[in-house]
Amino acid sequence: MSTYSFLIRRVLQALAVVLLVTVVVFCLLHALPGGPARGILGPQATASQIAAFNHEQGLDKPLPVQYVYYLNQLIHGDLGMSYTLNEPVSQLITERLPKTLLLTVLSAVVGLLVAVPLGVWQAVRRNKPVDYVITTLSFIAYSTPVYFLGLILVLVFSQVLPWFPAQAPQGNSVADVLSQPQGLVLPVVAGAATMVAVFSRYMRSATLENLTEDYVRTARAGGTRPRAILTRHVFRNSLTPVVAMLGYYIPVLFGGALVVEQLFNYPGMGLLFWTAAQSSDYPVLLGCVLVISVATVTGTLLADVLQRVIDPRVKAGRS
Amino acid sequence: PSGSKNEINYALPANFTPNWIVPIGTPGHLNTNNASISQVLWEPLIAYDGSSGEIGWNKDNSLATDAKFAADDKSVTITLGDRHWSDGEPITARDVEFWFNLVRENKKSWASYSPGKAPDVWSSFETIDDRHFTLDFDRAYNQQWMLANELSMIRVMPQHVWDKTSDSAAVSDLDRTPAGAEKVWAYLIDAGKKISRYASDPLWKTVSGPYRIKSFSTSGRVELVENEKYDGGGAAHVKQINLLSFTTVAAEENALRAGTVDYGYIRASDLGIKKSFTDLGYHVERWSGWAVTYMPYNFNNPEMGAVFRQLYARQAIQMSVDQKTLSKVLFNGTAVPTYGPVPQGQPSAFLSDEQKAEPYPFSNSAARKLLTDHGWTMRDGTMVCTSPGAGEGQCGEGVEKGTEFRMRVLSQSGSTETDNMMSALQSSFEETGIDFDIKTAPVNSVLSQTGQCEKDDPACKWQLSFFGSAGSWYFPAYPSGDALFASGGGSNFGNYSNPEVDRLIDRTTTSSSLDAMPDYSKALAEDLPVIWLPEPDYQVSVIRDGLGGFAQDSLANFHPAMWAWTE
Amino acid sequence: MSSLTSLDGLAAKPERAASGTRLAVRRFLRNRLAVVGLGVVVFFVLFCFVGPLLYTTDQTHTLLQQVNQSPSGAHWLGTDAVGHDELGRLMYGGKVSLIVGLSAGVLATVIGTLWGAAAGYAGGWIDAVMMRVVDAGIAIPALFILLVVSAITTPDLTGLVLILGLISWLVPSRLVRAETLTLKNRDFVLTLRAIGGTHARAIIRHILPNSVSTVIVAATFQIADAILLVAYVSYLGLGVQPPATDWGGMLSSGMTAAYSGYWWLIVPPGLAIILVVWAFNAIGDGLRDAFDVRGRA
Amino acid sequence: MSAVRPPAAPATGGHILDLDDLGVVFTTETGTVQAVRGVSLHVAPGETLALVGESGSGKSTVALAAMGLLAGNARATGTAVVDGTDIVGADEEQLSALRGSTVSMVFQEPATALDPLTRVGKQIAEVIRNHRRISAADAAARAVELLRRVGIPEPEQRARSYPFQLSGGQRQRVVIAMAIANEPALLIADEPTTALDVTVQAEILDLLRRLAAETGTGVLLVTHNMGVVADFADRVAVMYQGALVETGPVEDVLLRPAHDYTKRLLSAVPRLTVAESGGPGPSGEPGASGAASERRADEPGAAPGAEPAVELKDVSVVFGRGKQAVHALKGVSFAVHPGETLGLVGESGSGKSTASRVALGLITPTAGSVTLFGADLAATRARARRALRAGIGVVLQDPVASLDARMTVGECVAEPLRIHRRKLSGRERESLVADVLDRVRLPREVARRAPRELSGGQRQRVSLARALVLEPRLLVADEPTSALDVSVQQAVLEVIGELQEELGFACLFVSHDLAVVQQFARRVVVMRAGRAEEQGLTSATLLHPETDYTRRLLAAVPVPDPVVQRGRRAERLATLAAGRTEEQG
Ligand SMILES: Nc1ncnc2c1ncn2[C@@H]1O[C@H](COP(=O)(O)OP(=O)(O)OP(=O)(O)O)[C@@H](O)[C@H]1O
Ligand SMILES: Nc1ncnc2c1ncn2[C@@H]1O[C@H](COP(=O)(O)OP(=O)(O)OP(=O)(O)O)[C@@H](O)[C@H]1O
Ligand SMILES: [Mg+2]
Ligand SMILES: [Mg+2]
Repeated sequence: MSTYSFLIRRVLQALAVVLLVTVVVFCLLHALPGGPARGILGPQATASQIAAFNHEQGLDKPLPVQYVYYLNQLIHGDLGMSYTLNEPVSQLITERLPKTLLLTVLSAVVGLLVAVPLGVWQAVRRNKPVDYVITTLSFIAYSTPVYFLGLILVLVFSQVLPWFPAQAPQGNSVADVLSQPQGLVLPVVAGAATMVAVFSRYMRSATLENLTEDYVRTARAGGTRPRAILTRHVFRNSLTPVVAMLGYYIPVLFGGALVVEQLFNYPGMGLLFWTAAQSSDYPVLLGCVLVISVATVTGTLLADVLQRVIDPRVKAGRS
Repeated sequence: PSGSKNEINYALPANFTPNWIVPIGTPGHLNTNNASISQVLWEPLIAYDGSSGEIGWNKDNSLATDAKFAADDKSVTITLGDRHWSDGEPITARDVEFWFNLVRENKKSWASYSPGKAPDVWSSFETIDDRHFTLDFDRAYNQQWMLANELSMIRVMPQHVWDKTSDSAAVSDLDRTPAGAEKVWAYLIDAGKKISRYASDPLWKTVSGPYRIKSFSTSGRVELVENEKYDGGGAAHVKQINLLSFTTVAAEENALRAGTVDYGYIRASDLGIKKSFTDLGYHVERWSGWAVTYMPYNFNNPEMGAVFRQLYARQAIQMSVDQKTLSKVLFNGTAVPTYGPVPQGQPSAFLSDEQKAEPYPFSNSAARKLLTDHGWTMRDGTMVCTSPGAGEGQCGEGVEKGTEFRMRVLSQSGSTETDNMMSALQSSFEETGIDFDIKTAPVNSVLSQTGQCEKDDPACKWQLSFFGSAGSWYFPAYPSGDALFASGGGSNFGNYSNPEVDRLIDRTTTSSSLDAMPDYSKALAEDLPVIWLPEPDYQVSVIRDGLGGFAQDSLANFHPAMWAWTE
Repeated sequence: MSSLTSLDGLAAKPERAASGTRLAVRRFLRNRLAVVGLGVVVFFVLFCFVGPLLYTTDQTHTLLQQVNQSPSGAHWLGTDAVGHDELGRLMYGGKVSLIVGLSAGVLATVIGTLWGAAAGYAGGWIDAVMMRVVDAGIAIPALFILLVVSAITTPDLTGLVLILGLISWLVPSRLVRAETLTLKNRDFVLTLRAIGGTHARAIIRHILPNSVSTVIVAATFQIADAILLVAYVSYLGLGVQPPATDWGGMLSSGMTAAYSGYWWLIVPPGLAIILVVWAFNAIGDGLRDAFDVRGRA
Repeated sequence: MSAVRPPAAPATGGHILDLDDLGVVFTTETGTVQAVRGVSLHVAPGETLALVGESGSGKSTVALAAMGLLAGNARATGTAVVDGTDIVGADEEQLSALRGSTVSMVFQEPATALDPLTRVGKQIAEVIRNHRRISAADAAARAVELLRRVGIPEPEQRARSYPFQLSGGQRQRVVIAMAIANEPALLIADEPTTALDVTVQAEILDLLRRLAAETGTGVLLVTHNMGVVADFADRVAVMYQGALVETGPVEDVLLRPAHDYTKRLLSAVPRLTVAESGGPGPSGEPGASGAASERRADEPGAAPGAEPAVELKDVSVVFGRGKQAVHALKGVSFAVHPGETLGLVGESGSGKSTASRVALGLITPTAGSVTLFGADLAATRARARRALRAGIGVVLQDPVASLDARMTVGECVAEPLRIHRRKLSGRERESLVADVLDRVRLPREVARRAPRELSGGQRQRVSLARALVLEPRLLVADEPTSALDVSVQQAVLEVIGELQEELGFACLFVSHDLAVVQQFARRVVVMRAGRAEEQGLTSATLLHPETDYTRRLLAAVPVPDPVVQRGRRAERLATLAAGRTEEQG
């Protein structure tokens, strides 16, 4: 399959998935009892205000009509207005998404930079004390809830040892945030911890699998030194499954971002989503879900493309 | 820390983002923090608040200097002070009329509207001269109620800048026609939705308050700077106020510890480690609210409604609530036992002695006895109605034989204090023989599911509801309970209905008698329309030493102009 | 010719006959970390299910007279914010965490594995449709689904397990499908088909056992996730309702007392979660190695 | 052990490889396996030593021990000295310096021997740069040169290919190019040509020979093909049950074997009977091949009137579509009748395996029809098709891939019983499995081992056992003996023959070994580039081929007689040269 038609097909499938997501999410939202009006307007709102709200937001129309209307809006790039923040959802998201992206991308990059070599190292030292120690540490990292980890980080590295601020940089733009890199240290560490735990495991097992492959023996027979075998051959071969996993990890990263954002006072997408969820702010909720799902679908798509780059066999359709 | 004596960093409540400044608002934009910011920019006509420590008319921050009620309590004449907008124009009765016209024509979309209240209570607005006007009422009203709850809602807006329908349009007297008023309203509301333009839009540059906007970000940070043209009595002491928003209390506490906040708050449970904050140069102060906290009964619930309608049953339930211990232990002493509809955190003339005296003191055994005296028998730890009927010593009308005393609460999630209180209540109810199931959900979800309903509605499944982690109901200055407990009241979720109480409530707003409020307080403390619970403090403030000059307003407003560095 | 019959086996001196399972057990027992993990799990199972018989406490009534007490002879691990004995609570909450974690983890793994294997094996449009469903599922944030569910219903323990299981089977299904795609064209599967084996047999006897390491690793992560998720969902009101509790819930409520120095409210549940999750992962690792016939050279 | 020194061998001490009392023990779950015992042998520069012996006798183990590449569960004793360094005690650093430059190796299975993600040119260049300080560009140029040397067409382009883009033969040549990249003093080749068809095999052997001659490389060649030994080796060492039983110059060992086992081994070698090259077929009517062979197929003995067990009619198979489409089969027709064996021969990639898979219904043909036991496969429903298939035994080409690594050998063999004889008790099943293992000459103990723990030939016999356990009506065997030494091969073929007598099943026998086919199959189909080039009775077609293609195939088959083979080789090279000049002229 040529790269071109592959891309077209994948993008079409991705669109289908996003459409499916909107349908499911829309139906789920409207299955909620009570509707958002009372929640948004508070206990003091009167019945007529609630009716007016429902009318204004079109919530009194039949569900399919609402969906078609929503879809039509969506096609025109309009995500609606937030019930509570009286701003267009698209604007809210464009303001906050870059910050969250920065955080998640940094966490992911840092996480991978640590996880990948760690996994390889463990595979090489399989069943030696280092392997056991790192395995144990990564399990601990994995099993520590992010909020717990964040609290410990703040306690230790901000209160006891005043090395890093307990707050993420407070600027609004990415540039602002980047201008205070020391503030990013703790949030990024908290966000990267599970990433390290999970991906070092994947990398370890992929490397172990590859170490038993015949081509390793061939390379050894050619006098390639163990280190070079690892870096030149085993590493790349082990990376393919890890890359494939990366796409599916995006929602998890977003989930982590939510907690990290709360903990380190860094209002981003995760927090927006959480607040919207807490306050039944349907348009924001839908917008966030849409963005996250598009990000996930794009992530998997990118992972697929990346796999084709790394592994020429995938492109040729035999793996 | 702000470092400079010219600035103060104030922490807004966790997870709140300011999103409205316009003195008129549509539903959904109602929030005391928004209101506080708005009032610092555009002073109210009559600021009726607790900024001095007691609830009353704060004349320093009001545009009116006097309000004279007619002898028949059917009109009031108000005098404006000699004040000017920041652009130098005088503030006149025309500016008040502007607000009046807009609200009257658009009352349906006005957030604070409820039928029979403002602006319905005012039949006409008569300008006497630039600084005097008269408002006529549709009938006689209690002066204090009128002043504290209704007139205090009037805001004075710069008609000479705002009376238009687009940014570029010329200003005219559009508000004087209904159609014009609607258009101006729409224009202002629309402009109000553009948060990112708050700092730049020329509309918002003409202010009357001690501060003006320097910056306003959608992620929550607001910077206010002194309005140099301010000519009122409540001028700013500090040049710049920074309002900071926080994602969680924990994040805010971190900022406190890091010293980046001058005026913040901590969780009640952290009161035990007060010292760690005082060591950092803060003092800790409780900020109690003008509010009550309760769990409404759903009197129309098909399973338990009939039981709830029995006063003795409600009494048994109330007797099983140990408010004193709950307040002391679970809230670390930052909650006030409250036994009726009038807030008990502050002394007030509204509170009846009966309410104050705890009409149904905590006693599991008394509660149990009350139930067994009314035809209930304990079976496997749960009370069961064994003697149905409406007569003496029987369960009461509508309660069927074999009914088990089992109730279910839909309680708001996410608060440790609430979770603990529910656990404690469950334990205590069980002691009495009452089963108490707890189901939790986010507060919005709780509110959505706590609707007024008829017996057969599918939405009538809720029995008890709790949405009061931060207080269930914040009152305006005059704590009348019409929306809450009057038959058909907008927020009378459980359809409580008692003709006698209805009469008392009506009296609180219309009669000038000083007994009206205490009578109402006594009646509801005894009739138990809801389960009364301890009222938690609005917040436990942590204030930098040297910052003072103010009292914490129990109406939950903040007043930056009063803040001052004292040393 | 008969002299040729058993030529090449002479060099081999088998110790004793051993079945595949017995071998796997032996291999598992050789993995020290996994054995320790198994020990930890057994300990916690005993702790939570037998412990309450030996160390009896009242976990249904709050005792506001004795809240936040530090460890003492009467309360070995002190008391919590409503006066429950913390050690007893640890046992009580552990039951929920263990039951939910294990069942939800297993449920998710089973659903995911079957779905993924079926999709990968069927191929073509069936695969495409099944996988788009998974993609959509992955793309909808779990938080959202949990929120909606929490608003609609308050599940009991079984319901909770079902919900957690149903939102977390997606990634395992992806992994298993990828594995299936390569396995289904392997010669041993083709041979089976050529001699008339059923599809079910191909999946159950060949494809699944050969994906066992993927499945096991996924399963252990699922169990860990489920234990952590219970705590997370109690934020949404989806978790177990008082007086019941779970370790995650204990940890998150204890966390509010982090600065108050009530370490006994944080350390025990935190440690319990970490130990159990660690143990399940170690067991998973051991199992993977035990069943992995290939990677031993 | 005193080996007879070949006249060409230099004096003691000048050996490039010296094994002394080498022993190797494998530790497995089921106990230890003493795979190699007290093996002593040596290889002199420029000399080729062939290591032969029965499958599982430890040949590969010896080869790997000499490289220091034994599996992790192996323990070696004794010494293995390569160019003065004892491999047994050496550390990885020393070994790395040695491997690829002083000693290098060609592995048995080319499919997996190369890194799938690295271009082949780069992999060759890497070996060069491991040992020489030259620039990347120079190394790349040299890699292209090596590819040209091993006879890969368009080497500049091929160097940029990934392994999966090359055919098996090409991949094997890449491995050889890597092995000779630094002109090693010692080349160890473990069955370097098993996977290849005879023509490619001949070319590769020519290549290795030239290398030995030009650079004085000593070669240790592991093989089970006596023809290759005769063609190539100076001396021969024979292994049996982990020990050396005989060593000597190739003429002595092959023509005058001393040890019993060697004698048995040689007697088992299938010999290709060849008519005078270029002679006309017996029918004497070249060009009427199709009609002629079919007539012969209908002669007595072919169960006249019986319907064929499997029949392919005008079958075409296209893989992929568009530009990448591969026409693997083009209008192929043949039938296999009960009781007869049809041989399918042809060069690598000619479509043999594809044809057999079509016959099994594993590949749906793009055009044409397949009839299995009289039923059209395309028309039968799933359940009926499964029932039909109960009568089929299958041996697929790759013995590694066709066994599920997660099952024990016993479970693998028992699987068909579990599918089609569900009522059997565990004990009955076990005894059936034990019987069939006996039949393919495997010890019963292997039933408890994992496939990984067997030698290549042992695995292949496990596949065969699985195919036979159900007593099939049709046996489709794709290269069932390619990894077997001749003695076992003979035994196995006899078993199949006996069973066929007994059960009367039809057999589709795919092989690139013409001698085996000649001996074993009654009729033969010669495949070339997806077409059935010619078909007919084996006796006729292989003795008197009608096409040049078949003749060329036959000429490339080495015979296990060093003297005769030398003559054949000269002849073949001459005709090749002649052919080339003719083409050019
Ligand atoms: N990794 C291993 N673990 C255990 N036993 C092994 C291992 N590798 C080989 N063996 C055993 O060692 C013996 C020798 O194996 P080896 O591969 O050297 O045979 P071979 O002579 O090369 O056979 P073939 O001609 O079939 O390739 C066999 O019995 C085999 O079962
Ligand atoms: N799945 C496939 N996809 C694409 N091409 C294929 C596939 N299988 C086989 N081919 C191609 O079809 C042709 C015939 O292959 P086949 O395996 O039948 O050859 P063969 O005669 O068995 O060769 P060998 O002796 O090497 O086993 C080859 O060119 C091969 O590359
Ligand atoms: Mg071998
Ligand atoms: Mg083939």
